[in-house]
Amino acid sequence: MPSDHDHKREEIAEEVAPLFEGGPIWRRPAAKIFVIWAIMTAIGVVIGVMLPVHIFPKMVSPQGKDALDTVVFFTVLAAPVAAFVYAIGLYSLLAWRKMSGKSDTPPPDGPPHRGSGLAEALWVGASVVLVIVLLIWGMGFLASETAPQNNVVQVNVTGQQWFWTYSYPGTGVTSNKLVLPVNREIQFNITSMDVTHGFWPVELGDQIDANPGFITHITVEPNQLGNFDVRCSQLCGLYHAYMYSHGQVVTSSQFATWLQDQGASVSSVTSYALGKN
Amino acid sequence: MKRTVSTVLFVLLGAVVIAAIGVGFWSQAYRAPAGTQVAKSLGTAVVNGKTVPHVELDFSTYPDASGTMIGGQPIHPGGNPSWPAYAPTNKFQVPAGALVTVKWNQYDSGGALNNNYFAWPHGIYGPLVVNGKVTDHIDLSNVGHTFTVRGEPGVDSGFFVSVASPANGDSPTDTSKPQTVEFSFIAGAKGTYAWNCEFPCGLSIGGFGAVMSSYGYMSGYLYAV
Amino acid sequence: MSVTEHDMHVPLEGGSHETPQERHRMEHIALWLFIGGDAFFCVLEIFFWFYLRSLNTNGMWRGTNCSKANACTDGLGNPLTHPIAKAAAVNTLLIAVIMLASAAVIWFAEVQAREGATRKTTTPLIGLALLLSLGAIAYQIIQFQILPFTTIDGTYASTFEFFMGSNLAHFGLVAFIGTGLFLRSRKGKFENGSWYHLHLSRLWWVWIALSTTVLAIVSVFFA
Amino acid sequence: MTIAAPRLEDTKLGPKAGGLYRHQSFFVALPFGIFTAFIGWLVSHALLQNSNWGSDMVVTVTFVSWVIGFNAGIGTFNAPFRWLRGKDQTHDDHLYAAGVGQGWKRYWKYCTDHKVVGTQYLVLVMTLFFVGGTLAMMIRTQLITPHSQFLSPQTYNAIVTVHGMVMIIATIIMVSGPFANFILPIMLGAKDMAFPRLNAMSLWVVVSAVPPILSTFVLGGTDSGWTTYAPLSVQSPPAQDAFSITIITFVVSVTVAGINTIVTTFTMRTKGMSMSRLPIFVWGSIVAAAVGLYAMPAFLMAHSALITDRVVGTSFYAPAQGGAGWLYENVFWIMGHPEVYVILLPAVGAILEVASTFSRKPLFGYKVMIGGIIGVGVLSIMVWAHHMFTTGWAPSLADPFMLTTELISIPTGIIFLCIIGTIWRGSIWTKLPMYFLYLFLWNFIIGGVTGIYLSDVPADQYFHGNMFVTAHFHYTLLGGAMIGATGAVCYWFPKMTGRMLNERVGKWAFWFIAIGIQITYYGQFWEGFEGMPRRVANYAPLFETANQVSTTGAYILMTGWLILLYNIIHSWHKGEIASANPWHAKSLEWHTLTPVPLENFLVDPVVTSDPYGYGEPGSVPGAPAPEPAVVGASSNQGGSH
Repeated sequence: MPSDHDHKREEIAEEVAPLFEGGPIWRRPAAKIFVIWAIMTAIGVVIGVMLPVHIFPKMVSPQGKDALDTVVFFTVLAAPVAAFVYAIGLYSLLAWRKMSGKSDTPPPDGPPHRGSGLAEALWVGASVVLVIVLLIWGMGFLASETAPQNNVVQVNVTGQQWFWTYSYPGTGVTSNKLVLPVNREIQFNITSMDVTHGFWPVELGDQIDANPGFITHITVEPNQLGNFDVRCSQLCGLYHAYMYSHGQVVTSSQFATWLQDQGASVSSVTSYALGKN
Repeated sequence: MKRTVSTVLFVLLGAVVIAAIGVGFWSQAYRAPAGTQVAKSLGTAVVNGKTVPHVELDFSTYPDASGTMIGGQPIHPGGNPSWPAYAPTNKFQVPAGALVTVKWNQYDSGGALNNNYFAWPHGIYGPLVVNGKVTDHIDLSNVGHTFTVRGEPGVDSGFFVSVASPANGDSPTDTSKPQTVEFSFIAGAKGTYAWNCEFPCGLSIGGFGAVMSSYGYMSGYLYAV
Repeated sequence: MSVTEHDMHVPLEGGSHETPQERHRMEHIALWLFIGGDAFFCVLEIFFWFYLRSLNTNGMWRGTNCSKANACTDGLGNPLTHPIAKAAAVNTLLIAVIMLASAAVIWFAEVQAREGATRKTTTPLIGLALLLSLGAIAYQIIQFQILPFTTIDGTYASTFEFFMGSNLAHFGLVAFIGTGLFLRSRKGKFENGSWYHLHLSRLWWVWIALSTTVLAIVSVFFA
Repeated sequence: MTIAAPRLEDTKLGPKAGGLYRHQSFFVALPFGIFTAFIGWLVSHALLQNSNWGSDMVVTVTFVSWVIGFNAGIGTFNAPFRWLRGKDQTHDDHLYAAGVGQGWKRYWKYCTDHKVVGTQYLVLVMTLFFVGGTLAMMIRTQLITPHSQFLSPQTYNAIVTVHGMVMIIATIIMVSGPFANFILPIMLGAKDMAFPRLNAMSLWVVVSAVPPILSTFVLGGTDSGWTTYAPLSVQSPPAQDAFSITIITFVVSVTVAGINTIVTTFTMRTKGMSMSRLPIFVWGSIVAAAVGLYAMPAFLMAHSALITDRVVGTSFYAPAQGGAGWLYENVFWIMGHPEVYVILLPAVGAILEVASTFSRKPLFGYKVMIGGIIGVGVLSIMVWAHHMFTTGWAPSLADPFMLTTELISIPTGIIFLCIIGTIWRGSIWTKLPMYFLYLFLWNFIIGGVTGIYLSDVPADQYFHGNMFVTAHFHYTLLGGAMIGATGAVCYWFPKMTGRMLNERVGKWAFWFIAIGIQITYYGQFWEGFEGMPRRVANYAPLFETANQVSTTGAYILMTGWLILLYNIIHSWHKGEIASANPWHAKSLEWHTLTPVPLENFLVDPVVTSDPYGYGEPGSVPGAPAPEPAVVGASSNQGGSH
């Protein structure tokens, strides 16, 4: 029994060759597979570019935009890879299906290819390259998010079983509605009073768990006016489904007047707005 | 052909079995407290320029609600008849946008809130009257229960009502004279609003175990129709 | 991997398909896999200890808000000396010593059996090892009663008692095996070269003694 | 050489053969288990009810008594106590335990024949999937409209939790149970598993683990999902104790089964079956068993600490007394991610066997595939914290775990290379198993790609705890692993039952399942993009259409599975009689009789090449080696390479 490695050269040739013989270029198997692959890739890219934009809610912060861009980019990146596998699968059903499912005796044996070092090397190499691209993209966005600049507005978020309360330190205001000034760096300091909840301001595109006994932080800078919903993203018991609250990104002046309406003194609002406390 | 018939029959049989299990679960889930308290009409009222129906809801909270709820206790499997509960039922129905006046008789004992935010009334229209006196908030360390309803995103996310009630004496058996709480609020748009009590009178972590996390005792729905 | 060179239907000892050598090779691999799994369980117990200790949530590692930085106070300011359970420390180390001793005795019994000792020598040795392990179980149960703290006194107390509970469970398995070895040795099952089950049991026994010692050291010297 | 010796199965046994086993069966164990549980309840209720954590103690003691009672009744403890008393099995005892002379009753007994245990596992898996699937239908029916009041939030949470856990238990054992028990020993040329009694124990311990989780509905219902994150699970009603008992019992079974599979593969291969001639399914099973051995102690630790928190007041997960929820999350996911590869790898091994047999071509890149499987196994240990990107536990660890998570897509990618390499220029024989291979290909690509979205931390900050995650893991677990397992059922059904599945009904089931999966989980991707959280009983009207699409797909999927169930039940006793090698495959299990004799081979097979000899000279359709040679009295040298 000749061992696998002796006849590697001819095996590849024999394996790949028939793909390029057999009449004019467009009729050869490799061309047909390429066409199927191209069509599927196009469909994948179109889906990636068109679909998420319409289904995602209207994001009001760069992080939200990052999440959307990541989905679009990864779909477009994945389309050719998936299409490659699907094209070969589809082609194998179209061209290499020798016997319909009815017969009880199998078709004659296929060629005894046990593997080809080239294909394996190319495949793993491509996978490594793709992983590196994914990694750079992910780490890049992550790095851009985590560096808070100065005059950061602090908001303390308290989760408890089935209710979110937001307090604005220094102004004495505690509210069930999360009102945020636009174009300001906001740092949320989040904790919980009983079990683990998930503080998830959906349209801000960021979330973190509210853990009892600990304070966790996320920093978001909303850059568009608009409403957003806060939902609980960690199962927290009976009324987890109803643990939502409402948020709004407003202009700095509207933010100051809102704080005063909630009973904050003017001086505390001005020092708070400058990010002192 | 025979094969297709028996396949279809089997699938239907399977579907019937699954549906039967579904009915089993459904019967367990909402059997009690049965019924919905439809708010009593008190005519109409003028609220910031618009005439809206004026209705009244009255409910009470008992330390041991085994004998006081329509259709018996919320005998949700694992529930305990002697747990405190809102009576007569935990589901209320009010006309959308109506002015709702609530009369609440609070018999149960209580203690300190874990979040003082709930001591203050929120989202009410007009004064909060406790035992006949207008008060701006309930003593933080002596709260009985809270009635906290939250608006639903996409339906009426601005709607929010939260009112606490003072605890009633230290011994829960003193059911002679309740703490009375009276307030009004403007019902939100047509929809289903979930309410629950935010005073931790249960066991275990955060005091929200047992009665607090069993449906029907300290949690329910407010339907605006 | 040796081949079954016996005839298909000649029954073997215990009616299994394989020769004793193959049987014991299988049991040997299985035991090491099981000890590996149990070792990872022990590692996770130690992870619990050090993670909770470093976290010290609400200052409740040693209980009632005392941590390395501040002295232990009971919330009203008066100092609360929360001894690292001196008595508990001594008991824990003593239990570990007892188990190490029983492991040594069983190992000695195995050595004797390998050198062809008859049941007259192996049985009393195994009996002694069994007695020591039963003593360790009794001692552990007594320690549950005389512990100066209870499980709700913070995570140090909880993890300490979890170690004790885990030890108790493992000692139970050791005592079961010890009883079996004792009864089989009395029937001369380990004579003329068939000491293999004694060897496997000794491996498990030594592992349990080791894990008890490691947990004892962690719970006493790293409070 | 004509086989004159009488069949082992027909040997006449003495009247007292089997000892205690004679009086034990499922119909003795069930009442005995219930009786022991009642005694446990009686005693614990009397002594412990009014101590603090009383009700939890009572539930724990009751269900521990059930597990011990049932296992004592079925015969799990017979052998250990027989060993303790110094007695040994006679040959008759051994044959009785192997089910000789009991006919169909051996399927209800503690039978040590790996083929009986494999069939018992198959029936158990199908029952668990029916239970899990029914609960899935409850969930999807509740989610038809935003304010549906079909289930109360408490019942809904209980159903979500039990659906999750029953499906996880079923998927872990769906391939490693029936096929690693029935098929794997025959593939190796062995007579039985290394530890026949442990094999029966692993089956019956899982059976004893199921009632506690099903009783959670009457104990107040669990409300913290199958992941039972603490501290919420510490606060849950007493049902959580029964849930943890199920897990601790299930851990014992998986550990024992894993050890059994690994030892069988290393020590019981026939002459000539070297490690490089093992079918790829065997590699998938042993790597999955090894990863399971790593994962299960973590599951045991997480739930033992949870039970002591709930029953004796330790505070591992209670922040007020020094505990932390992160501790549970870490130990749970140290088990969690390896576990999903314990589910995936055996199914991948089975699908690769199907690929080779139905493309009539050798498996493409056998060695690289083994590297891929081992790579997945090793890397699965280093990825767990990608479940915790948004818990705030260790934000600085986001990058390293993003790296390991994306690295694991490389060995996982090799699965696709080997499948498309195998079907490349093969002569595709589209029988039922091959249909499921293509569906596996379609689904697992989508599962893999959506996994990449979740591995990217900025995207995960939007998607964590969102229905997108639900759709992703259903595509990998259901679309990938379970479709692979269904392919395995259709592939080995003739060998296990001696009957052929009906191809036409099978294809109807296939198309319902294929279309049902796509509609159900595209609906959930859509919900995920819109921002709907996971595990919610009601939702905002914004998500209504996506949920209705998903529920329609779920009903189609249910129909598909019911058609397949009908096909299996009907074909099992009325299907066309199957030949010993209906697929003309080349691995050893197809070279013994159907029904498989008690010790699998009448003559010890000698293997001279791996089971992928399609298209090579000397390859006779249906035989790996030219002829299974009779074993001469040869020296004791190991299997030649």
